[in-house]
Amino acid sequence: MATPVLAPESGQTPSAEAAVVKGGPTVAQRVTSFMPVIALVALLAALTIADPDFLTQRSLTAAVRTSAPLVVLAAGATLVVLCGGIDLSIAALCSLSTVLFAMWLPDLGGLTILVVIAAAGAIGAIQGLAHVLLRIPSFVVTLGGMSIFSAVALVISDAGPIRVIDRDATKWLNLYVAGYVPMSFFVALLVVAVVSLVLKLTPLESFVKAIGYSESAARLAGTPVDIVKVAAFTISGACAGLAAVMLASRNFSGSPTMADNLLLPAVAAIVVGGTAITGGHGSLWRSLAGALVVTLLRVGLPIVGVPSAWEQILYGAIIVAAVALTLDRSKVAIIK
Amino acid sequence: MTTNLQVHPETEPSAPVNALEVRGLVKHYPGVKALDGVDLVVRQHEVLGLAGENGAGKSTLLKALVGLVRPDAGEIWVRGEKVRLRSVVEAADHGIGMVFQEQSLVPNLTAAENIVLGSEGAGVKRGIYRWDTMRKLAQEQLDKIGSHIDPLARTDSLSFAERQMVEIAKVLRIEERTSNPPVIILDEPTSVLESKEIETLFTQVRRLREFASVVFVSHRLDEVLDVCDRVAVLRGGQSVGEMPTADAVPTDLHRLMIGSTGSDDHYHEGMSERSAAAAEPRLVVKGMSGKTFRDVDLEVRAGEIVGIVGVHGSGREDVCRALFGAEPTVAGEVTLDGAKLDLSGTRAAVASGVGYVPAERKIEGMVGPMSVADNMTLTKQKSRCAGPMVVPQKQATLVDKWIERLSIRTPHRGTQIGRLSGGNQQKVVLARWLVAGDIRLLLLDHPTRGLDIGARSEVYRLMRELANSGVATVLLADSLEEAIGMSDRIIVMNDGRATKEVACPSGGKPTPLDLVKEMV
Amino acid sequence: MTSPAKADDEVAVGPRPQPRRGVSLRDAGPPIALVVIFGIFAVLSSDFRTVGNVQNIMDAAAVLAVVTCGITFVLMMGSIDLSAPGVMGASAIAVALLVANNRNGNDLGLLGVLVAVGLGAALGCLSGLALVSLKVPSFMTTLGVSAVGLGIATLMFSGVQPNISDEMLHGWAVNRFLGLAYLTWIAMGCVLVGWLIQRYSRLGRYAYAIGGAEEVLALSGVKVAPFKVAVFTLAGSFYGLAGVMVTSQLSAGLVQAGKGYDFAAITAAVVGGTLLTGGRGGVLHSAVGVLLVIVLTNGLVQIGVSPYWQGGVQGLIVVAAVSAAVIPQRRRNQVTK
Amino acid sequence: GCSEEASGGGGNDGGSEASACAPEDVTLVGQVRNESNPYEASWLDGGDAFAEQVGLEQQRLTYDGDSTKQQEQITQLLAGNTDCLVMNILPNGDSDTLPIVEGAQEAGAFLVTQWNKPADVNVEDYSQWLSHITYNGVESGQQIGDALAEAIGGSGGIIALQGILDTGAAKDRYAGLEASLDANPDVELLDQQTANFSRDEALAVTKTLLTKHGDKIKGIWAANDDMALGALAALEQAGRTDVAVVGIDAVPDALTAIEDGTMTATVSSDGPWQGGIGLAIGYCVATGELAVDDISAEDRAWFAEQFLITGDNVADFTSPVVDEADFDCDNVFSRSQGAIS
Ligand SMILES: Nc1ncnc2c1ncn2[C@@H]1O[C@H](COP(=O)(O)OP(=O)(O)OP(=O)(O)O)[C@@H](O)[C@H]1O
Ligand SMILES: Nc1ncnc2c1ncn2[C@@H]1O[C@H](COP(=O)(O)OP(=O)(O)OP(=O)(O)O)[C@@H](O)[C@H]1O
Ligand SMILES: [Mg+2]
Ligand SMILES: [Mg+2]
Repeated sequence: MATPVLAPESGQTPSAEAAVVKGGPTVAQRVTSFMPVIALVALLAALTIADPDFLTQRSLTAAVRTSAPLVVLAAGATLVVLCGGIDLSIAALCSLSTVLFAMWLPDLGGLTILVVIAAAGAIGAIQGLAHVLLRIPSFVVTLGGMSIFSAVALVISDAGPIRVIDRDATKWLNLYVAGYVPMSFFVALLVVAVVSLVLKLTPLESFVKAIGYSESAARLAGTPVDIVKVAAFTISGACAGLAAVMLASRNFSGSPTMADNLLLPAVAAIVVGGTAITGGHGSLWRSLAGALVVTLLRVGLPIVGVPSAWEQILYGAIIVAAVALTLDRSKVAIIK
Repeated sequence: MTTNLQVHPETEPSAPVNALEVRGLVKHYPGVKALDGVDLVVRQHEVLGLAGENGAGKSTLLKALVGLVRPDAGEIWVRGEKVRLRSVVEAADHGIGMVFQEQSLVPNLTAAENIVLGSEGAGVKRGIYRWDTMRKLAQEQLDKIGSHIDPLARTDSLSFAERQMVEIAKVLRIEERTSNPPVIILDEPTSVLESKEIETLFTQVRRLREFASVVFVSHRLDEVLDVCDRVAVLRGGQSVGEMPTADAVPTDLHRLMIGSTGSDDHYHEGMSERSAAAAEPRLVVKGMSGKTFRDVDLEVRAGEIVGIVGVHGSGREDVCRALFGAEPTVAGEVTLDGAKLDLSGTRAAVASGVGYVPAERKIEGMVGPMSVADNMTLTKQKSRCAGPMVVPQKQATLVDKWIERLSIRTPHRGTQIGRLSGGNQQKVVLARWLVAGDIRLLLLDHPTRGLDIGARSEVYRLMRELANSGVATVLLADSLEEAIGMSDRIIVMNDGRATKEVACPSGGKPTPLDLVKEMV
Repeated sequence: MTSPAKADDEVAVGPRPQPRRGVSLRDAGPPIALVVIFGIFAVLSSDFRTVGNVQNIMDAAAVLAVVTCGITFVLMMGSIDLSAPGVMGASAIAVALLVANNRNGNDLGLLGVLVAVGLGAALGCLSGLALVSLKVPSFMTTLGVSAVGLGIATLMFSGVQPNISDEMLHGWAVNRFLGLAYLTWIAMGCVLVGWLIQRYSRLGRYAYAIGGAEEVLALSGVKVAPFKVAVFTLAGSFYGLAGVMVTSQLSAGLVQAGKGYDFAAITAAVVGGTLLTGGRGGVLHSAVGVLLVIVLTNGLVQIGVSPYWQGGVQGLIVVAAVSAAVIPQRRRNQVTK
Repeated sequence: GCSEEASGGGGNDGGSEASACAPEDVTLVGQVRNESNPYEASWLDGGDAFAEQVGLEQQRLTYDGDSTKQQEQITQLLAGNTDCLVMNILPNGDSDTLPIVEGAQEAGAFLVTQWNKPADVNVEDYSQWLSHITYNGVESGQQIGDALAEAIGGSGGIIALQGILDTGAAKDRYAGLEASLDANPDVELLDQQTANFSRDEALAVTKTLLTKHGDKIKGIWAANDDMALGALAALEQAGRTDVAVVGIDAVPDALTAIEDGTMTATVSSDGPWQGGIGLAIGYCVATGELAVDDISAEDRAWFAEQFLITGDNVADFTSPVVDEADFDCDNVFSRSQGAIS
C-alpha cells in the first residue's frame, strides 16, 4: 500500500455546492412562528365551548380593551428580554406612574401623558445605566428598582389612591377606532407595530438579537451593546408609563399599588408568546399574542364559570401548555 | 448493555479483526449532506489520521462513532460485530471514546470529577460521593498518561494544556468498561495547544498506541504525518482515499483533500509587496501597560504584518484585546496614523478602523443562532444600510459576494452560522471586517485555528492582499511556523513584556528554534 | 435571566486561566457585607444588639432559610423556581388537615408532616417533569405549578380555616433549645443537609455541573433529565417543609403561607453569591444571603425606618451590596445578563 | 374614524325606569378577593344562601386581591348580558370603586358595594349604584382601642399593626385608635408597623417589635383579626402571656381565642350577612319590589350595625346564623346604624 488508494472519482466537487438549497424558514418553522396565534385561537374556542355567550363582539371588545395595558407592559419588557436581561420593575414603575399621572394632571393637563411617559422612560434609563455601568445583573437592578419605586409611590401618594378628576385628558383612550377597536388597544397595537418596524428596518434587530444570544460576541463585533441595552430599558420604562396612563384613565385614579400584580402576567405573556427568556429569540408580536392569551385566561376562566380553585389549577396548566406549543426549540439550545 | 449488540456472524469481516469499521455511513442535515457514504477502517494498535477540508464531515463521522450523531444509513462494526450506537455510554461500552473538537469539561467541577463523569463506578456509592475513591480513580487515569495534575483542582483553574490532559485521562476511563483495547478519537486536539504542549500530547498518543487504537484529526498535515501510521482522507462527506504516512509528504495529502495539487508557497510569500505607504508607521504603541502586560512598545507600519509570539500567559492576547478596547489599560500612549487611538471600548476601536478576530470563535467571535449574513454585517452597518435603514438587497449582494470570494461553504446566506463547520465559521468572522473595506488595523488572534489547509491558504492570501492594500496587521499565529511564514517582523513576548524583536523578511526567515529560545 | 452556560463569562476566561484556590473575593463579599451591616445596625440601635434580638433574627430566618436552601439547588443548575408560594400553600393546608386539627378527625402527627413534605416533593417533581418532557423553561413550569399548588390549597381549604391542635407541630414553634426555637434548629439541619447534598451527593454535584456546562454532561453520557427532575423534587420538598413550618408558627393552615417567599428566596440566594446563570454559589452562600436579608428587615424596623420606606431602603441596599460584590470582578468584556 | 362607545348598546342607561326583571332572569354575582380567606369565603357562602332562598344561583368571583384583575373581571362581566345583573362587590381598595360604579351605571347593572369607597364619591349621583355598606372603621378602631386600654389597666405601652396602607379600612381604624389614645392619655403607642392584614407578616413584625420593646409592651392593637392571630402566635412563641390583643372582624379563630381568654376583644363583621345583603338589595330593585327612588338618602351609603365582642358576650357570636328575614325587601336596611357621615 505504498501508493495512495484513490476512491472512485465521483463528481468533480462532491461538496456542499451540489446541495445548496433555498434558505429561509421551512414549513415547520413557519408553523411554529404562528403558534402563539394558534394557541390564542384554541383558547378562545375552548372558552366558547365552555360558555357560548363568551364569543360575542361586546365580550371580545371588552377583552382586548382589558388587555391593552398588559400588552404595552409586555411589549416593552420584551425588548429587555430579547437583550438577554429581565425587567422586574415594570409593574412597580407602572404603579408609580399612575400616581405621578394623577398628581401632575391638575397642573399639566393633557401634557401629563407625555410627561409621565417621559419620566418613566427616564427612570427606565437610569436602571439601564446602573445595569451596564455597574455591571449588576438586570434581575438584581430591577428587583431593587421594584421595591424602590413602590416605596416612592407609597410616600408621595401618602399610601392612598389619588383621584383623577379631570377626565378630558384621557377621554380619547375610551373611544373606539372603526367602531369596534378600543382606542387603548389600538394604541397598544401601534406601540407594538412601531417598535417592531423600527427593529425590523434598522440594524437594531440584529444588534438586539446578537446581544441576547451572545453579548461578548456582540461587543467584540463593535455593536453598541451598552447603548442598545439602555435603550431597551428606557423603552421598557416608557411603556410602563404608557400602561400607567391607560390604567389611570380606566380607574379614574392613580394608586401606589395599582399595577403591582401585573408583573408575573406580563412576564408570562412574553414567555407564552414564545420569546426565549434567555434572550435573542422572540418578537413583540409574540408578546402581543401572549398578552391576549394571558388576559383571556385571567378574565375568561372566571367569567365562563370556572370555580376559583380550579381556575388557578387550569391557569397553571394552560400557560405551561401554551409555552410548550409556542416555544421554537430550534432557536434555543438549552432549556433552563 | 449486551442487548444492544447485534452480532451477525455470517457477515463477519475477515481476520485480522479491525478495531473499528465504518461502511457507507450517510448523514443528512437540512441543506447539507454531511456524510455521503463514508467507509473507514481503524486497525488494532494504530494511529489513524483523518484529514479533510473544513466541512468535509470529519467531526460528523466521529460523532457518529460515539453515538452522538444518528446516521441515516450505513453500518458501524466494532471488532467484527455490527453495532448500533445510540449514546456516548453505549459507545463507551464498546470501548470507543472521544475528545471533542471543542473542549468538553465542566469548568466548575474538579478534574477528578470530570475524569470520572458519567462513569463514576466506585467513586459514587448509592448516590453518595466518595471523594477519596474518586481521587484515586482519577489519579489512576492521570498516571496512565503521566500527568501530575492535582485531581482535586477545579478545572477552570487549570491551563489549557492541563485541561487537554484531563480530557485524555477522561477518555481513557473507557478502558475500565471493556476488556478489549479501546478506540480513542481525538478531534483536532492540537488546535488550541502550543508547540511544547503538542509534543507532550504526541508522546501520549504514541503511548496510547501500545494498548489502543487512536483516530487523530488535525488540519496541520505535518502533525498528521508525524504522529499517524496511516491517513484517511474525507472530501465532501465521502472517503476519497488513504495512505500510509511512512514516506508521504504534505502535498500528497493535500492533493487528496482538495482533488488537485496546492501551491507550495503556502504562505504566499511571493504576493508580499511593500507598498509606498509601507514606510510610515500606522500603529505606534508606547509603554502600554495593563493587568497582564507591562511597558509594551510596538510599531506596525501600514502594509506590514507583525507577529507576536509567546507562551500562554505571556500576555500577548491581552495586548491585542487592549488595542481593541476590550481590555483595560492603565498606562501608555497609542496612536493610529498619528491620531490618538481611543482605547475606551470596542465601539471606539471599530470607529477608528480597528478590527479584531478573537480566538474563542464560538463564544466571542460569532453569534451562533444568527444567520451568516447577519454575522457578516454585524459590524459594518454602512455596508448594508441606506441611512438608518437596512436594505436587504444590498446586504444579500454583499454577503453573497464574500461567500463566493472566501468560498464559504454554506447552503445559504440565511443559514445559522452555528450550523457551519468551524473553518467556514471563521471565514465569516473574518469577512465581517472586510465587507466595508475601511479597515486600517487588523488584530488577528489565532485566525486560522481549526481551519483546513485550503482555508488557511485562503486566509493567508487574504492577509497578504489586505497588507498590500495598506492594512496594518497584528498576528497571534496558530503556530510558530505560521508566525514566521506570515510575518514581516516578529515580537517575542515573555511574562507580559515585549522582550525581543526579530526581523522576518521574505528570504531571511528565522527558524522556530531561534524564537523558542526567546520565549521561555 | 439565565443564559446558555457557554456564554457565561466564567467559560470565556478559558484561555487566560487564573488559579482559583482558597476563598475568592466573590465568596468573601457577602459574609463581609453581613458583618458590616450587622455592625452598623448594632451601633445605631441598642435594641438591635441584644441577645434576644439575635435569637429573634435566627428564628425569623428559619422559614426563608429552608425555602432558599431548596431554591439554591435550582439556581445552581441555572434554572429558576417561582413555585414556592403554591407549593408552600398546598403543604401548609395539607399538614393542617392531616395532623390533629379542628376540621376533621385526622391525627397523623409526624406522618402527616411527611405526607405534606411529600406533596411538596410531588409538585416540585411536576415542575421538573414539565421542564424536561415538554421542554418548557422552568420560569414557566414553576409559575404554572405555583398556580396549581394554590388551586389545590384552595380546594382543600374550602372556606374554613384549619387550625392545628397537634402538640408536636405546635411545639416546634414554641419550644426552645439553647435559646432558639425548634424550627430554627430544623432550618439549620436543612442547611446542613443541603450542604451535604451539595458536596457529597451525585445529585448536588451534578446540579452544580449542569449549571456549569450542561451540554458537556450530555457528551459524557450523563442523562441530565432525571437529575433536573430530582433537583426540582428536592427543592419542592424543602418548600413543603417550609409550608409545614409556617403552619406550625401560625397554628393554622394558610393558603397564602408562601406568599412572597419566591422572590425573597431568590433575593437571598443572589445576595449570598449564587449566580442566576448557574454553576456558582451554594447552600452556605445562600444561608449568608438569608441572614443578610433578615438582618436588614429586622434592623430597619429596629432603627425605626418608616414602614413606607422599608421596602425601598432594602432594595437599595441589596443593589448596593451586589454591586459592591461585583466591582472587584468587573472586566471590560464581561457579560452581565 | 372614532366613534364614542360602540359596544355599550346592551345597557339600558339609567335603567331604573325599565320594566322589572322576572325573578328567574336575575343573575347574581358576588365578588370578593379570594376564597382562601375565611371571612371572604363566608361572605360568598352567605351569597349562596340568599341565592338559594330566591331559587337562583350566585356566580362566585374572586380576584386574588389584585385590583387590575378585579377591574378586568368586572369589565368582562359587564360586556355580557347586563339587563338583570345584580352585583355585590367588595372593591379591593377605595380607588377601585369608581370604575366599577361607572361601568355598572353605563351597562345598567345593579350594584351594591361594601367596605371601600372614596369619601367624596356620592352614591346618590348614580341610579344603578343602589347602596354602599360599610362598618364604621373609626368606631371599631376606637372600640377595640378602648377595650385594650381597659385590659391593660388604663396605662402602659402598646403597639399597633396596620392593615394594607392604601385602604380606607386601614386608615379609618387607625384613626379610631388615635382617638382612643387621646381618650386614654396614659396609654403609650410604642410603635406602629404595617402587616398588610396578613397573619404571616404580623407574626414576623410582632416578633421584631417584641424584642425591640420587650416588657414595655402591654397590649397589641391589630387592624384585623388575622393580624391579631399572628400576633398571638408571636406572643406564644416568645413565651409572653401578659399581653392583651385586640382585632376586628370576629373571624371564628378570634372568637375561639376570646373564649379561651388569650385575646381580649374584636368587633363583629358579619361576613355571611354581607354576602347576602348586597345581593338582596339588588334583587329587590331588579325585580321591582324596591324602587331606587324610594331608598332614602340615608340608606344609599350606610354603616352596618357592629358589636364589640369580648369575653362577656362572645358566646352570642360563636355560631352566626343568617336570618332569612334580614333579606326581605322590607328589611334590607334594618341593620343600618345611619348614613356614612
Ligand atoms: N448540527 C448540524 N446541523 C446542520 N448541519 C451540520 C450540523 N453539523 C454539521 N453540519 C454540516 O455538516 C458538514 C460537515 O461538518 P463537520 O463538522 O463534520 O465538518 P469537519 O470536517 O469536522 O470540519 P472542520 O474541519 O471545520 O471541523 C458541514 O457542512 C456542516 O455545515
Ligand atoms: N476532599 C474533598 N472532600 C469533599 N469535597 C471536595 C473535596 N475536594 C473538593 N471537593 C469538592 O470540589 C469542589 C471544588 O473545590 P473548591 O475548593 O474549588 O470549591 P468551590 O467549587 O469553589 O466551592 P464553593 O463554590 O462552595 O466555594 C468543592 O465545591 C467541593 O464540593
Ligand atoms: Mg470538525
Ligand atoms: Mg470555594
